[in-house]
Amino acid sequence: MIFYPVVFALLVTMALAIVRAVKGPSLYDRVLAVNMFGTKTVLFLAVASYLMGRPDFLDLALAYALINSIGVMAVLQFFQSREFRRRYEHRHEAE
Amino acid sequence: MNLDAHLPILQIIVPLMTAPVVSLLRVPSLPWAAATVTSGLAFAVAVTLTGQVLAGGPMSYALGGWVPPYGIELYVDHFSALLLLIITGASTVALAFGKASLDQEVGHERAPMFYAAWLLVVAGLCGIVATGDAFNLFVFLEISSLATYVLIASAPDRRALMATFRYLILGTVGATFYLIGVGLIYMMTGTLNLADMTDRIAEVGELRPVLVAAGFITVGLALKAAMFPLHAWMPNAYTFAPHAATAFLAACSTKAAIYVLIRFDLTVFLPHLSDHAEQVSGFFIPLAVLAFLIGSAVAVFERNLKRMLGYSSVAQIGYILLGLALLSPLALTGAIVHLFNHALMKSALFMAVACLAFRAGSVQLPDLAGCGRAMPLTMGAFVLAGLSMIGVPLTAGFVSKWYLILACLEYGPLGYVLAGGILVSSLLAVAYVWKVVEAAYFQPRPEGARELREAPPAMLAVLWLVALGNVWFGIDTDLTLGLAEQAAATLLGDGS
Amino acid sequence: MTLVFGVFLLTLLVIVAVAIVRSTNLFAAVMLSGIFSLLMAVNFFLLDAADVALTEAAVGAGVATVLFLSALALTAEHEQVRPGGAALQWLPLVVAFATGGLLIYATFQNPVIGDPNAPVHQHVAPWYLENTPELIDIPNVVTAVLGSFRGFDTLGEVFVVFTAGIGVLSILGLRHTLVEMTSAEIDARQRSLRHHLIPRVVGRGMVPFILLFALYVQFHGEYSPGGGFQAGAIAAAAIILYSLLEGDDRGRALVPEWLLQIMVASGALLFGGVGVVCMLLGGSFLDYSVLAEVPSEGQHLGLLLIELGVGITVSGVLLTVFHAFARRASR
Amino acid sequence: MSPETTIVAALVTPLIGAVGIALTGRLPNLRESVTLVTAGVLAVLVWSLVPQVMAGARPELLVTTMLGGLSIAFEIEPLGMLFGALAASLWIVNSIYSIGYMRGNDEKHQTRFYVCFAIAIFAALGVAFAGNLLTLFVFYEVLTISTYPLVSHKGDPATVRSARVYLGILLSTSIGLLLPAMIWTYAEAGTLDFTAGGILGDVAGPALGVLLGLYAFGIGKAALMPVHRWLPSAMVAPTPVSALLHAVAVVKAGVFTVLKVVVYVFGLDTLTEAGAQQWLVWVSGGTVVLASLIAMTKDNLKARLAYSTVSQLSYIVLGAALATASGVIGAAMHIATHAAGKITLFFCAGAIYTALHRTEVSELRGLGRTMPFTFAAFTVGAISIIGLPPFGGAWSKWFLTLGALEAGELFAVAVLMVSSLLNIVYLLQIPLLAFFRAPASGSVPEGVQEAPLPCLIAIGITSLLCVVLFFGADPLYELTRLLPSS
Amino acid sequence: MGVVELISFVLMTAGGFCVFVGGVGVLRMPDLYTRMHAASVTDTAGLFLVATGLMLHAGWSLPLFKLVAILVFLLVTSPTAAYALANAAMLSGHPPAGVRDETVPSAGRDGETP
Amino acid sequence: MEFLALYNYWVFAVLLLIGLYAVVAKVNLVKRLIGLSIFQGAVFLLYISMDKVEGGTAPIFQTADGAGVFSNPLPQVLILTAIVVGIATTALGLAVVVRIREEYGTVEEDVIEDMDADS
Repeated sequence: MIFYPVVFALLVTMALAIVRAVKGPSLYDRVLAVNMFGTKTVLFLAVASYLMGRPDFLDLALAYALINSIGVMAVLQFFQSREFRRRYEHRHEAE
Repeated sequence: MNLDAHLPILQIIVPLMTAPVVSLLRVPSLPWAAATVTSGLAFAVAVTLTGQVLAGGPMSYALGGWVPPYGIELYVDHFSALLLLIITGASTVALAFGKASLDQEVGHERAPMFYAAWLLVVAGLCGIVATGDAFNLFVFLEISSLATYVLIASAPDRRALMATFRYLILGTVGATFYLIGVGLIYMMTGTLNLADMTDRIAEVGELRPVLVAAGFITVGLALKAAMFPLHAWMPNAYTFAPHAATAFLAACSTKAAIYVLIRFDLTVFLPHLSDHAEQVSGFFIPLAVLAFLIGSAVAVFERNLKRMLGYSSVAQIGYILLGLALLSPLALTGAIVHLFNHALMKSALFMAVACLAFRAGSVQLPDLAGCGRAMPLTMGAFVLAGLSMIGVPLTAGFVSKWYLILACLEYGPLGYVLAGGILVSSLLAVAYVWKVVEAAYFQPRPEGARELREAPPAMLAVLWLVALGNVWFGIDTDLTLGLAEQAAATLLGDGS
Repeated sequence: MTLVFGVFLLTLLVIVAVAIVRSTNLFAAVMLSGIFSLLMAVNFFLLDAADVALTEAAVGAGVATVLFLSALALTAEHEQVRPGGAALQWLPLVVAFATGGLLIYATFQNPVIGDPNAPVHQHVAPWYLENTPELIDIPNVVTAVLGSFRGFDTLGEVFVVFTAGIGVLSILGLRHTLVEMTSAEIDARQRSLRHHLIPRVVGRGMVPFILLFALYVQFHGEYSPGGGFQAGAIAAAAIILYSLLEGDDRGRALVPEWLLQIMVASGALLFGGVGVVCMLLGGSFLDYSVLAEVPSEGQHLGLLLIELGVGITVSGVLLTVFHAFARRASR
Repeated sequence: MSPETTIVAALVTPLIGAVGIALTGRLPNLRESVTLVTAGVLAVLVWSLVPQVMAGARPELLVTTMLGGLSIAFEIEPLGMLFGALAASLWIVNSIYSIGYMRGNDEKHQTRFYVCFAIAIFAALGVAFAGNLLTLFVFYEVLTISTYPLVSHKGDPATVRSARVYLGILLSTSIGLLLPAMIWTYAEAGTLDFTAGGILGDVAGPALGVLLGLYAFGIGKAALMPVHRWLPSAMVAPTPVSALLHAVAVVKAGVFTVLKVVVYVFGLDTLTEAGAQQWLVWVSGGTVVLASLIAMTKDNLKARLAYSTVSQLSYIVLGAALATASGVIGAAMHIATHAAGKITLFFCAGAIYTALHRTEVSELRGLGRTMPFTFAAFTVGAISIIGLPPFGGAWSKWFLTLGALEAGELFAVAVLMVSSLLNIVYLLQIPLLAFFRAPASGSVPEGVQEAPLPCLIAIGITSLLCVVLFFGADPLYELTRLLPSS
Repeated sequence: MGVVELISFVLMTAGGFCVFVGGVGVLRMPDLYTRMHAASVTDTAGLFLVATGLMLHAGWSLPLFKLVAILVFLLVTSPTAAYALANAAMLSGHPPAGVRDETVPSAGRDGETP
Repeated sequence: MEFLALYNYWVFAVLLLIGLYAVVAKVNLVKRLIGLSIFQGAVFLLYISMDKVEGGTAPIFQTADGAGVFSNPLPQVLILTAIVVGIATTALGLAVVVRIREEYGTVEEDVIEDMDADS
């Protein structure tokens, strides 16, 4: 029973993050929401593995904690290359 | 190690395991040589396997030593043996035929990947046919599909990319539908082994999930088989794929899906679902008729030779489905024989087109005007295979049509109409084959068109081998009909 | 209670799916589909499918997002909005609703979720649960089924991945479209995230841990969720992270392409090879029992080797694919 | 040589000839020699079989058996012998004529012409010797396809259009009607072999009528109205081809097939018992009269001859439809006699075109003195076709009338009478115009101006044949007499 | 319920509360940077509290180490991600709410108006 | 709670519907691939939903003899494979899309169709 409050809180927060991700308005808001959603997922997985009595499944939470960062880096790289492309296209249009 | 007992698995792993090796070969022409030899080896395995099946009945192979339904089982009977012959045979001849053509289109740089993908298509199709497990079938379906996309995308024309993409989307939707169907059946029966499924479905056959599953599997496979009206991906995929690859794919890629369709509908569903017979007939007969009428009609108006043949395939698939839908041994024999014969004629036709394209650089009919004089041997083979497609006696095409029409006449009043439909479609086939013949022989070369000469001897030799195969199997029908009759009898064994 | 959590999460899943389809910004759609995958993973976890959840998290949320973003960087970020284009299209809608409706119609005769008397739990599956301890002797039944009882499926799966790898290489790896760039731009481009100091330091620090974790997942897969596939994905993710931070060229220097291609092929060959060795030793294809004196030890050895093969091929292919996209971007 | 070997040799000879012609295409003289030699060899081979067949032998040759008892097989019975001998003999004559005509008109693609011709003869022989319906069908289609290049020889759009009509009607009727009829037959009888007395004994009357209809119209080459359209269309071909089409190979293959089907598939007794052929008498009779009437309206010489052919072919179908012994004998004889007559007429038309480039009947006024030989031969051919002695046509009409009387078909008798009258009007009109009308001023060339010598030789031979068929008709009668009794 | 359990319960509930607050903040705050602020601060706190609670629950065992690892990784990566995000947003010219800085070019270029 | 006992399957159907709609109706090629992955994801849910046993836990034994109630391992194995197939398809599809973009300069299907119609 001791896990229910935190589980509820996590679930609600996940929902809130999704609302933010859907609403935007900017791309960065979405990234923020995704990142936040990711950390909540890690926590939820961790708590849930105790809730279900299988603490050995913390592996999942660990795996995701590690992988989450890659997604964010990829996003960052994406922004950077997009900036680059814009500049490039801009220069070509100017010519 | 007793090789004979391992033949079913060898059939799959020979091409499958060679593919990674081929993908690493960097010496020009070596990938092609390796792929051709492997494919030939697979054909030899298929021939031996067929011999064994003919001699000793169906073969079963338990993978990992686990007894089905707990482990995966390979199951090769007459029907699958015939399909294995088609697949490995078509692959071998197309490879042996296509070196020059493929070098021209695919290039040396990409060759290792291309030939590896080719072998994967062979392995995937063999797997689909040989496996006795519903989910394993899905895995091989995906191997062959993905590899097919690679083959098509290797063509130089940019439209090949769009064709690949459409095929990829629709192919995946089809495969996923199949997966849903298998999931629902699994949910109701708890097994994935086809034979086991057949037994267990009897208890739950009337429940909705099973009925819906039957629908999903049928639609999914129909998509894969390019069955009218789900054929949209097919003409373009055939048109823009590398020519020799088209000769291979057209001969067997849709056949595997049809094989599975027949397997599922006749052995898994038919015996245990009441009304299934009526549903199959009611559903497939109109579609089959529309397929061969519309497919042939569109082909008549098509100026791109490859697309014309693509639509003709839509029509031919219609015949096969009709054979399935009539649900009689005679009709099924016709359908199964047509699987083989259609492979024979289409691969010859597409090879001839590949020869033309190799020299003329185009497959548009106006560009090919007058090619009959410059390339008499190529066009000769084309005409021979075209006659087979029309269904002229003494060619392979006649045998299957003969059976189909007899089955129609047997079917009752509606059958007469169906037989009429088949004849109309044959007439349309006359029209489009004739269009090519006329352009080739009776029209002058257009001004400024490329100078033509006969295709290289290596290509011609294989082309004529297959073209003459059309005559051979039109006359000596022991092998094809023998297998088909057995297969039809087994499939309908306890069904009708 | 888990049921309620499940219902809640599933509802979110539907909402996210609708949002993905409705969004005209493709970047947003990709971000949302990352969330979609995570929600999926959590649901799988709640439904007792730990291995699947791990895979979905590694693949769907990790690798797939990276791939989609790489592709987006090379294509276009926004869907074009046409006059009337945003409106629902009727024919596809009817098709989709017919399909969905049919399925919902079917569900009412489905066994209830969790019903222990459902046919799925009566046939075949109990056999695995009963016999795994004796025949394979490992705790993770999923791994046992995956590697041994249905090892042939897994072989097929490896070859699917292999096909995708050579396919992407064949489609993208050749015929580069060279873009003229000034040297400064190339520099700015190639250095990637290197001038972001904090991410770089943190990221570089994490790479070894991720790799370590990948090894753990690889070799501990018989005892806990995981196995070759997940390990391969995680290891690939580590290298991808390195490439993102240090630039694609350095990533390629770390794991050169010829090595990748050999990995791709050799993993698949290793798996198949084990099967063939089993045949040579007198068993059926993939019958690991013949690999050692004691059948269950043979099974252990076999599983270890094939999982290794899976891991090598998967990581090789994912990296190949990533590099194929990234190199396109850097030209 | 055993009969089997002879059959093989007879079938292969024209093919070898075709190859030889193709190889020697560069050297016209050699090429023509090859044609003539082949034709000669073939004629010898085929005629060598005649005595045996007349003696009652039925040489057989089984090439291969396919599915379900279907086979490719040959069997020579009197009717086939008659047709085969006819085709083989007339090929020689036609070749001689062709040489003159093609060179005289300086036609293009001569090699293709001779090759296709040889293949057409091969197909005609295949049809003649076929031992079952399937074999017959195969060669029937080969014949259609191999004659298409001949019909479309000229290659201009109008010609190609007409040639398409030719091909379209022949292929679509054969595949759309004949093939289903065959399949139906197979479904009922379980075989397609030609069997004395027929194989359809068990089929009910009305169905028999429908089946007969499928055959009658499916065999488009028999040109029964309304599927006769291809015949006038095919007139765009060079004249030797028209001669081949009308007299030797194509149309004869059609009526031959009808006759063969009636005798060996249905069986005369089966048909008469069921009365299923009654309607065919009316249709063919109607075609006879109607086609004659149309012929009268045609000014173009070849078109007139074409409709004449339509009409004459229906005599043969009529004879078959009467389903009496004399009717069948008459029909069979008419195949030969009409061949001789009609080939003469076409040769003449071609000769006129080669010499004077005239194609319309009205242009022939007063040309009798310019081309006396040609018009004399034309008169012979015309009278033979009308059916007056002392020419071959008299016998076939005699037996046809006899058959009509035997069958009690007064309608058929009336048709024969009326059509003979119409024949006189539209055929004899032409030599009359040529010989007895004053030429239109200035349009007649000075002196005698005949066609090239090979043409004249050919014309001479065929007109002679018309006479020979009257005085030496006994062998012909002996051969055809075997038919109804078989 | 033992003392450790109780403490664990309290910690986790507090963590849950932090997380929830963060969620509300992300939803309600006016612009990107304030949202980010809300998210990262509460995230870290919530994370810390929940993980500690779980650790207490776990006691000395393998899962404890896994929890530590999770905690450490998230503590490191989450701020990094926030930094990187803010950096990217700022560089590409995404303005904080209320700031109308003319030097920041093409404001709101990335913004989709909802 | 009874009515929720089939909720998973309904969600499966709805997701399938959404994915299928995106695949069929969308013109943007990347969007169609995203739709495709939703579509496939739905099927994963179908399989995984049926593996659950009330009161069971994931099929990884905690004791050597394998005592306890466990969910069904088989659908999980199947879906592991299916996920791999899905990502493979997606990767290949994206590669094709990137090439299409290079050749045509767009990834909107109707624009591409117009361009092909012209050529």
